[in-house]
Amino acid sequence: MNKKSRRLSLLAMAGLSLYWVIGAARPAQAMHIMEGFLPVGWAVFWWMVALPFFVWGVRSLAQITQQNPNLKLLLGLAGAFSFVLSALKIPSVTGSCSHPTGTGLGAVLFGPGVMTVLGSLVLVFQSVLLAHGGITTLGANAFSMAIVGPWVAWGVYRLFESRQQHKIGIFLAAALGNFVTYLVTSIQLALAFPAATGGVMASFGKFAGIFALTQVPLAISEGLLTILVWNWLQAYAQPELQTLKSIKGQEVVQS
Amino acid sequence: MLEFDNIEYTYPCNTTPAIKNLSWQIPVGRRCALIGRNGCGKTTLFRLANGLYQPQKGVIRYQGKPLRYNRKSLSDLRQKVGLVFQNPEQQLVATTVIEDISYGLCNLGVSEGEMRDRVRATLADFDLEDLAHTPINYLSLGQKKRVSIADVMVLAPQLLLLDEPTAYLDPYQVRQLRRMLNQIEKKGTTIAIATHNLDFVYAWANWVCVVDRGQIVAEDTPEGIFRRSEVVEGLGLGCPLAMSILEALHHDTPTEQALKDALFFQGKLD
Amino acid sequence: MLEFDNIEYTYPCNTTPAIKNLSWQIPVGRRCALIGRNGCGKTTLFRLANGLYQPQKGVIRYQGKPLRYNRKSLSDLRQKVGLVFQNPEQQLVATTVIEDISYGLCNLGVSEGEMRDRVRATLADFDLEDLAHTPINYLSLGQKKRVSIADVMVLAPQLLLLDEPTAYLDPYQVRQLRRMLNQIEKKGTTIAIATHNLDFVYAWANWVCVVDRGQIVAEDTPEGIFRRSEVVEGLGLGCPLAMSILEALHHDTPTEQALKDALFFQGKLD
Amino acid sequence: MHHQIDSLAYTNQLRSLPPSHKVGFAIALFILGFVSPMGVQGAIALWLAIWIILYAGIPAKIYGQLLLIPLTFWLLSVPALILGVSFSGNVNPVDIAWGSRYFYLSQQGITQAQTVLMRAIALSSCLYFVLLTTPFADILNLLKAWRFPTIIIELLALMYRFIFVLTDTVLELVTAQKSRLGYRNRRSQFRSLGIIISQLLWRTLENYRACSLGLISRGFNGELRFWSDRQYQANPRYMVEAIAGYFVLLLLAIFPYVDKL
Repeated sequence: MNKKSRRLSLLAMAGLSLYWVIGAARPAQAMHIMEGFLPVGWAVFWWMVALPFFVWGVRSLAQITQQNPNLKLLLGLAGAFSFVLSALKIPSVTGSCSHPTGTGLGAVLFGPGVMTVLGSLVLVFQSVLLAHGGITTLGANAFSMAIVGPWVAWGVYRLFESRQQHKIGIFLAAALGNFVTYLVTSIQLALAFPAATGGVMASFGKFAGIFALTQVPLAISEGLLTILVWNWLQAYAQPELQTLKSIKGQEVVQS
Repeated sequence: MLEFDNIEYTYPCNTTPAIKNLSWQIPVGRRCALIGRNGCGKTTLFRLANGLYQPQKGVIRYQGKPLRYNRKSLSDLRQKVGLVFQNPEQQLVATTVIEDISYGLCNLGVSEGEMRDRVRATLADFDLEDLAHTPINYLSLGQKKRVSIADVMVLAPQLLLLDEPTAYLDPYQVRQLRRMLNQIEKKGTTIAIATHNLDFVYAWANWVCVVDRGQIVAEDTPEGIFRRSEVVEGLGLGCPLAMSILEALHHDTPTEQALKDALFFQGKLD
Repeated sequence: MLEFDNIEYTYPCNTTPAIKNLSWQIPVGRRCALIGRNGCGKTTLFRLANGLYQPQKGVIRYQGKPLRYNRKSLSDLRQKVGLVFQNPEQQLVATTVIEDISYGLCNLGVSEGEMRDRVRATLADFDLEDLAHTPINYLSLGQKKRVSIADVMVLAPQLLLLDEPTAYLDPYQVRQLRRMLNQIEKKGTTIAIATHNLDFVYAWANWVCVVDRGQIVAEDTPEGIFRRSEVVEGLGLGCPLAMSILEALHHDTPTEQALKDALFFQGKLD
Repeated sequence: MHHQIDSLAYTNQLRSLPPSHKVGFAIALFILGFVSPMGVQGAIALWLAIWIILYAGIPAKIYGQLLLIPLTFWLLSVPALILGVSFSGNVNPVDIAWGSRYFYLSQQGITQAQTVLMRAIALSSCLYFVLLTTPFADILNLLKAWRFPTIIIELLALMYRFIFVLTDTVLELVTAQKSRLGYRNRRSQFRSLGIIISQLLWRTLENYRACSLGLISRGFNGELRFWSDRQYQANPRYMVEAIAGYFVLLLLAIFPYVDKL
């Protein structure tokens, strides 16, 4: 009996590992908590946390576009750009392919406040057009992807920019923007599903550990790729970067 | 050279196939033109020939060998079969002219010396030397078109496919294009184009294939094709003006010289 | 109707003006075509006419009154002078066809009833009723082109400017376009187009203006224009085939009927 | 990158039903699915599968593929949910030791995994029902009727339109790169993608310049307003089934609680 159940347990774990390997083969949207995953309490909680940021972002956008209505079009296009960017497949350093978050590049190009709104709308389109993520989990996903990610990326970029280390700044902004998104998602899952022994911390360790294998190499890839893009933009797209300053510049004036 | 055997291809998310039961061979050494309505499958056909799409049914053979869809075979095929896209805006992928032309060779991983020679020779062939370091975004449309052809020719393909080469070009640039095609042909590359420009077809091609709803419905010399009413009227393509006039006056010997002069006049800047 | 008086316009960041010392009047009631090399200033000219750019020198007059660049006058001008862009992808902004057509009227703030009448009538005119609620993304290119013209015609302009209307279209769609233009003209709208398609110019226009380096260098009937060697050779535009043949055979009466038949045949699907 | 869901939504057989009915139905089921026991959640998923496959005519294969997405995410998180680690020694006899650590299957975790799976399937079904039967233009009109802030609706409309334009651009660029031997190895993958993203941004701004001229030339005055007279037809048969079915599910959901009283 003892031996039998021990074997059963081993078998179950082997099966689980297999599941996980299969799952890891398509980690495409691992960073979006799927519809229905969070219990009611946590779904509502994250909505409540994300909403003030979103409302603040929308209000500042409304003010910007009132002064310069043409920027609506620019914002709509910037949002479409962010969506298409996040739907690209990038090679990860481990060999698999996955999607970038684009929060780092977006935050640096459009500013973190604008990215909060655009990122949330991108999440809406990801669920509408690609069936990734969901409505109840939109609050939680927006908090990690459209709020924490862009602000961390922006902060890191500004820190290094002030020290004239643009390239390191861009790399870290993109890589950390991606990495932090994943950390926050792991925390959110851990809070919703604390382990029986060890509680939230143990659970966080498990979720973070599982996603780390796919996400850390991906964060590095996104950082490297963003440097390539940034070099190109600096060399050949100065007028375009000036155009984008029109949304960022006004946002700074607002805040 | 390149042979389609009973090919069927349906785009993802579509229900009706874009190409259906198509068997066709690209005629070697001929100037071949594909004509047909917008959406008839011309572009799809060219992309199948370049290995960009994988047919759901049938086999594509290159020099007798069936095409396999692995990285190695596709890369071999794409060196031999070059494809110039309709919109140069969507084909130029690098930053400056010289980088764009070297893109294909970089991917092949040729040596530094060979790279320099081949890129320089191509720049000279296409009269792009002065523009070598110009950023792509600052080129005019005609220049972009020239670069997009040079991009492909640097790989020295045996077969060059051009999708709507005259689109966006002004009449002067169309004549330049014709000169370019003549030069390319002299080097032994077979050329096939897909186009709506029937006058260009009549002036340039000596073999015409008509595509309709994903099938090759007719192929013949230009004179043969445009004499068929199912092509001219049925598909609504019409007949090149030069030909319909030549036809109408065919038995009228005294005026034929005048007509030929007029036709020659048309291309006199060649 | 619309009059340019000694206009000069330089794009921001450029040093050479795109339009220079240009004085010109759009001929009312004529079918006017602007021809010229890529980059000669045709598009700029149309955008100046629509009030999208403000000239650095000179005055544009609409019905004798100089144009002022404030919201009110511009909005009035744009109702009277409609502009259809070359690339419909960059003109259509709404989600569905009916929404896109209603956009101009929404900006004018017309009443619900008038909105319904005018939008529905325009849908019917352009044969778009079945597509009314189709998302723009699912239209074919020819359909998008039709919608982009309907977008402007719903405002009932007195003058309609079309930039490269035949670009992207196949021969059948070009004939459809010609039918559309004929209908629009019957309602009393003056039409001017800018194009490279000389056969289209010869077949459709009765007044041709040649643009070169930001200036109108010649204007005349098509026959007059294409007889001038500085246009045909100097600018490298060439001459429409139909005309050069007609010219070459002009004194040869017995064959003229046959020729005319051939020309008629060309347009018989109209 | 092919927007299959959107094209199905625009061609499905329930397209002419009033969007408020469809969305209202889905929201009602959504709330029920969130709080009801597993059996009812399973019933919701099955019932909606009938609506989606039989009534809306969505191919079963495609719907199955869509359901695989939440399933994959679930599979990915299952180990974290049910595998426990203990440093304090054997909790029960079936544990496996690895150094000083003991791995065990947590009973609480297994229950949690089951609950989450059923809830995710039920709620995803509700979401997919809306996505597959209601075109985006209809959803926008609904948001307008519900008085969402104008700026959000305008941005959503613009994004929707330009996502398609930019997707086409990217697909063309990738195809062009492939045709010139791009993506042969990791290095060329990185290089090619860097170019794509840069070009995409450049074209995004190019589109911005061209489109703002297009908008202005049709009298843009600061607001993007559109008009539509789309008519919908309510279908009594579907309404009866929706309401009756919902009541049955509701009774099943509250039955256990009634029992306890």
